[in-house]
Amino acid sequence: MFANLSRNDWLLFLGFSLVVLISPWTLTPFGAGYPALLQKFCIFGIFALGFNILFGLTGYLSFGHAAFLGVGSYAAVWSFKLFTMNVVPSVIFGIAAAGLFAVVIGFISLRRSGIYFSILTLAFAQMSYNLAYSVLTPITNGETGLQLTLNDPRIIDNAFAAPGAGLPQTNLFGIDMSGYPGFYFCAGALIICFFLTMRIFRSPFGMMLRAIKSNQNRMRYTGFNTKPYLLTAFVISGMYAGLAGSLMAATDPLAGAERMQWTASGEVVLMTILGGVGTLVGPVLGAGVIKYFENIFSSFNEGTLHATFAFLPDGLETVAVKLAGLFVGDGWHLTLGVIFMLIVIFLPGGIMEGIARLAKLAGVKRKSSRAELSAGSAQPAE
Amino acid sequence: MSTQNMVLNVADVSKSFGGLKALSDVDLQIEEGTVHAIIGPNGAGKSTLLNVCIGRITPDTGHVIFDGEVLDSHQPHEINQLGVSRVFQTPEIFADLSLLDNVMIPAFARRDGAFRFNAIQAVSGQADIREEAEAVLRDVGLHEQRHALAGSLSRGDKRRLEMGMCLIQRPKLLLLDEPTAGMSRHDTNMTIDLLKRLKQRGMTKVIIEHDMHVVFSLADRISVLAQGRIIAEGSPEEVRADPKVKEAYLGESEQ
Amino acid sequence: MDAIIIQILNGLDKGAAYALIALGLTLVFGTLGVVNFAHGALFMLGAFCAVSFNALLTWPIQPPKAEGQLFAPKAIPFMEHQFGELGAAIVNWSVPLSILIAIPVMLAIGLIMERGLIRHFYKRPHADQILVTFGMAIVVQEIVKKIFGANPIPQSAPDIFNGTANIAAWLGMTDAFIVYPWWRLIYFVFAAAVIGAVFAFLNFTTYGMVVRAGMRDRETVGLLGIDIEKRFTVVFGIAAVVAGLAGVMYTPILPPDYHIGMDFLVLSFVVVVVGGMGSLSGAVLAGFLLGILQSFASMNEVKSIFPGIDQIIIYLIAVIILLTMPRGLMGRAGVMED
Amino acid sequence: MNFDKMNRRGFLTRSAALGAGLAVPTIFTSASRAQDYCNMPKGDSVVFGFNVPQTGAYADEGADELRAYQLAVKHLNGEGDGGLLSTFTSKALKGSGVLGKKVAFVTGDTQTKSDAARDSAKRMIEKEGAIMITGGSSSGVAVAVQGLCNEMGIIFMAGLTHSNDTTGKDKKRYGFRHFFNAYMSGQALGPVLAEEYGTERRAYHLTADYTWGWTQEESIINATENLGWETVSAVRTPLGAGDFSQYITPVLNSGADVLVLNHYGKDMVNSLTQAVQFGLRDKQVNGKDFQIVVPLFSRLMAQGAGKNIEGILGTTNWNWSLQDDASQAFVKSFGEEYGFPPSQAAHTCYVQTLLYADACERAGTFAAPEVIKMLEGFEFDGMGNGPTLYRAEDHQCFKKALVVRGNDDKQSEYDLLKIVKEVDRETLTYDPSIFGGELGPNDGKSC
Repeated sequence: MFANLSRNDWLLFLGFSLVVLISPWTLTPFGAGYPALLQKFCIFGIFALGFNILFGLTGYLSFGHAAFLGVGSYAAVWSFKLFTMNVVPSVIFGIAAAGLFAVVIGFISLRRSGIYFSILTLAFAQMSYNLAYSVLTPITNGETGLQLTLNDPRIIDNAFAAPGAGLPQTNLFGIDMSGYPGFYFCAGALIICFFLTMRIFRSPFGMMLRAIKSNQNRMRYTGFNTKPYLLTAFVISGMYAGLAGSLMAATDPLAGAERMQWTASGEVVLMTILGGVGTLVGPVLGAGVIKYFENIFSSFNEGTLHATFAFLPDGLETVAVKLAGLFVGDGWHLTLGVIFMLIVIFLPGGIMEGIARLAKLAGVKRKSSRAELSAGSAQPAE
Repeated sequence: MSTQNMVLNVADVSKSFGGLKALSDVDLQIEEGTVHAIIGPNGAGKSTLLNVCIGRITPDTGHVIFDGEVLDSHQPHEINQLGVSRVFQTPEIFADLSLLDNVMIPAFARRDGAFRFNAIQAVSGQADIREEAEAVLRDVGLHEQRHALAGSLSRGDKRRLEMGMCLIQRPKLLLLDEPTAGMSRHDTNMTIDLLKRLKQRGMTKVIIEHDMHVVFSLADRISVLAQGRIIAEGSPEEVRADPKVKEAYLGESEQ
Repeated sequence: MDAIIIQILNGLDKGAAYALIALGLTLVFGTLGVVNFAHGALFMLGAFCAVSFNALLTWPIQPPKAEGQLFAPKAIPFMEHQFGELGAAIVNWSVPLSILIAIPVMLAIGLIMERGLIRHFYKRPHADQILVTFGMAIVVQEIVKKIFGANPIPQSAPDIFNGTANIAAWLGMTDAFIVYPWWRLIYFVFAAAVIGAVFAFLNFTTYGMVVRAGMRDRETVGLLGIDIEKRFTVVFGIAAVVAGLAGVMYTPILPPDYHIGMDFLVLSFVVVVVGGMGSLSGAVLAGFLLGILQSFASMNEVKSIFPGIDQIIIYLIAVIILLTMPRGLMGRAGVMED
Repeated sequence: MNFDKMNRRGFLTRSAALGAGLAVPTIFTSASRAQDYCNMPKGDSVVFGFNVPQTGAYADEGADELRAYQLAVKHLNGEGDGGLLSTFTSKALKGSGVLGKKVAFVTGDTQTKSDAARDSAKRMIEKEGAIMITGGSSSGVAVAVQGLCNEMGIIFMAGLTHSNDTTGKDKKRYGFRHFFNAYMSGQALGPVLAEEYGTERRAYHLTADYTWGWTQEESIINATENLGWETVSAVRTPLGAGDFSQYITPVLNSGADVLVLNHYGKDMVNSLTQAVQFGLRDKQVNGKDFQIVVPLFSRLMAQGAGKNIEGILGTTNWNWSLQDDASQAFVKSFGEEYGFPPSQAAHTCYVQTLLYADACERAGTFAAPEVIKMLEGFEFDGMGNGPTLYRAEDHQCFKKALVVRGNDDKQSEYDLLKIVKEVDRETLTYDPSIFGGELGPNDGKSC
């Protein structure tokens, strides 16, 4: 399993792991060095990595991937409620539930391709969301979201120890999963997922998926049954989403229906395109950028802006605060919109293309990044 | 002819599109190890015939029997796995992938079958398949460019690449739909050489071609299709002498 | 029985609204091959044409604040202040009148959008088109939010259209009670007229016929020496106007806010795809179909059998249609299938 | 504009200003454990976290909440005219900050989504060292954030949340609500409905299909059926349906003579507008004029519904037209600061901030367990709602509520609601056990 990776891939993998593991220190100057956001970086990184296995490799654009994330979350929280606060079973349940759900939806949706496939996945996700919000409230707790309560059975935990007074914490064999330990758990999962994704990208299976994206007809006349390939990719990427969902529950034991809404599915599409479709690292970068903006830009308020521009003369300061105020705080959506437009207009290959261009400018010809890019193929599919 | 060495047997196949009868009661036997050319004017139904053979189109009536197996309800990939490969009129290749990948992919189909979830190994570790692919690329004269993207090739090169993709599968039956159309004279001659070399390896081929130079330098047998019917069949000499053929086809094309 | 007739009526009305929104989307997709996620934003801009026009007409003339009063007293609308009764009447008719403003404004917005942005994305993958138009939709939306706030801004229909029409009387049913709001009937007629006009334009004018030919085969038409690009620009402008007008006329039904376009976006895509990508008549048909089925699914009798069916009916129908008809109701093969 | 630079500078300056020593990750060193309690303020300032919807449907309400918070911080720090500090019966606060520390604040965007709200609350707690979180404009978000704060040992002072669950089945030791709830709306509104519309009415409910909608539907049905009303039907509508016409048409022939809209926000604006369009208010059924009731009102929503809301009955927690000294003082200082009157959301958020600060001052510490003790069972007045009790059993405030009517004779742009009745606290008080739930232990937590 560990054989056959090229030296460049090992370097990429080790570099990636290192960057993830030291991110609490490196991201602190940017205001992102706190556990909740770092956890989100990892979780959405996993979500986007998985989405990219489907979209980046096969070109099938699912517009309902958030449904799997939601199912993973619900399954994980139910595991906390019914069995144990240990995160390992909950993660397993989350992945399994999302995987099963993906088998069903994938089997039906993959009967169509192109935009018809997209709309089918969208329809299933929206149905899941609407039902979770209303009729399925006994399972999902509707708008409030599924939460832990004091009188949950938790049969495994309660078999070994008397329940404490308050709500228990999620844990990994005794280590609390909030704060930095939670981040390192997610980071571990992200690194494993990255490794698996890299294996898939470099494997014959990944090659077949790329070939399907390039010319599905040729694949059929070349003797491949493309349906199981597509379904496998769909289910794998659904399981990644399920893992991401269960990690969300592990670090913060709540599952809300809005995780399944179309906007959430749209978000992962945007993360992937922003980072670079079909590239290995791109989707993780895209996820990071979007989550960073959501959390950091929205937190700016007039007070912080005034502090920021305090060095300017009074009149200028007011103007600067007014201008910047358009883009931060409640205007962070505007910034996001502008960034989407700029990236698509000037960097169609996403952030990874930007990096590649910079590398070229600097005259650095790193083989790995070139291989990375060509593997991704510069053209995102429809 | 005995039925044992009959690779492909097209029996009474008819196909209509709307009111248009593309094939009517076509009977065609392809003998093992031969090069069988199908010629005929535009719109005679040649491509439809090939489409029926690879399962792209289901015939209205009649059957296609390949290697003793009736293909009626077979999916295209199943037919290919039985040993039928096709070169299309407009090249069907993986434009976003390298030439090497283009040729390795069909090799995987031959080795691993229609589906195998092989995410454990790395492509780079498959030395045998890679070597074979490089050999095929040398065969079709594209080894130099093996790392280029297939989409960047000239039309003639794309067609040769597609031929390589079919060859690596070592099919029992290779269908070629106008393999030299739009090629320069030089490319055409290279292609003829390639096909001649293949002939020595004993692969059965069905070839649709307009270029009579190509047809007569390669074919063992020729069938002439006009308006969805086979109007003549025989050795090149017999066909060349057939007055019906002259009337329907050769006459106009040899002007 | 009464209930069913009302729901059919209601479904037609809803369907007209869906069809009108989907029409513009399909027009752009069919001609330019562009998946326009900013279409909802165009609808929203149309609605805000009505809002701005009304705001201009009712520009407050502030009576002086009395001593010791904390907040200014109720302002008098500009038109009323200046022109008395007539002014008040114009204010009253501001929604239909703003159509006159919306047509040139939306046309201009459409042309600028096509020339400035969309044009550069014809050859780009659909994913890029989606991202860039989505980004633009967000930007437009946020700008509107900055100007008008996030709260819905109510617009009223002219007074004579308030209240309901007695449909039962029209149908000669004496003991039935079937009423329907006047403004919704007008919306239905308006939508039908706009849809009819677009079809007539495409089918009966030479200009339109060239565009339609171009939808099928752009290159050939281009070879004939016709500047098809220019016509497509015009078509985009028309699509923007159609979306905008749909928005203007919808304001008395749904008080518009900056987010109203996004709320319609997903729905209109479902309508377009169910109709079949690139088919104008399919979009209209799907609009009516989904509108009527949605109305029926919301009936208490239906909901008591299938709880929650009204929440998912649109998507459920979409799934069923796409699984039984590979390209929607009237889609052509090969459009956006790869 | 160089975001990177700006961003970085912003953080450097801010963390310097706050003196919060959280810049270095505290993974294994467990610096937080060394503290007595979570986010114990160091230096001379204490940080409050204001978590309000800045994007999405409730953005305007959120903006108003934020204004109120900023005003509250000013008053706590001794700037401005002091607002309600002068009328508040507890005189612990002196306008010199809280416990001698200047109040600073950080803000977050809930987007009216549970996940996003918890994310931003976590950010404020973990990174920016907020000692208390407050805000919100929906019950789902309030319950979600309250749960989070309870886990982290941070006090949550709920903003606008009206569901019975917030201080009922989902109540938490660390969560406190000043706003009234659906049960109180029912109790307050019932008698007025009987008085105005009689006791023989047939009601048809349209209910937003989520938890808040259901609790309100239940509360109003209970209250009206006790009066002798009959409930014809209660129909659930999808959240954010936009066009409610298919739900309104069945009302026409149902034989009902009252329509109760258990909707809030945009849904309320839309369903009310459309119900009026369908001629419901001009209708006569069973020999009576058809009526529409909207149990939960807010001035901002009334603005969105325009003329349609005129004459319609509902309830609110507070309205700026109240004439008592406290309300007048608040309206004056808010109005002078911003040029328009505060909404009920702004009022409840302002009051919550003061109540929290006051409890800290009286406790003599920011340690949550002590502050909770001070808030539980706290009896006060002078905040605009008359004598008020923070009940210990469920952390719900008991005070008077207002029955209001959409105003058809506006004196100003903001004069949208007319007070029909001020319902006293005794009428609204209920047994805490009817909604179940458990507060959980009052144990100190160290983040």
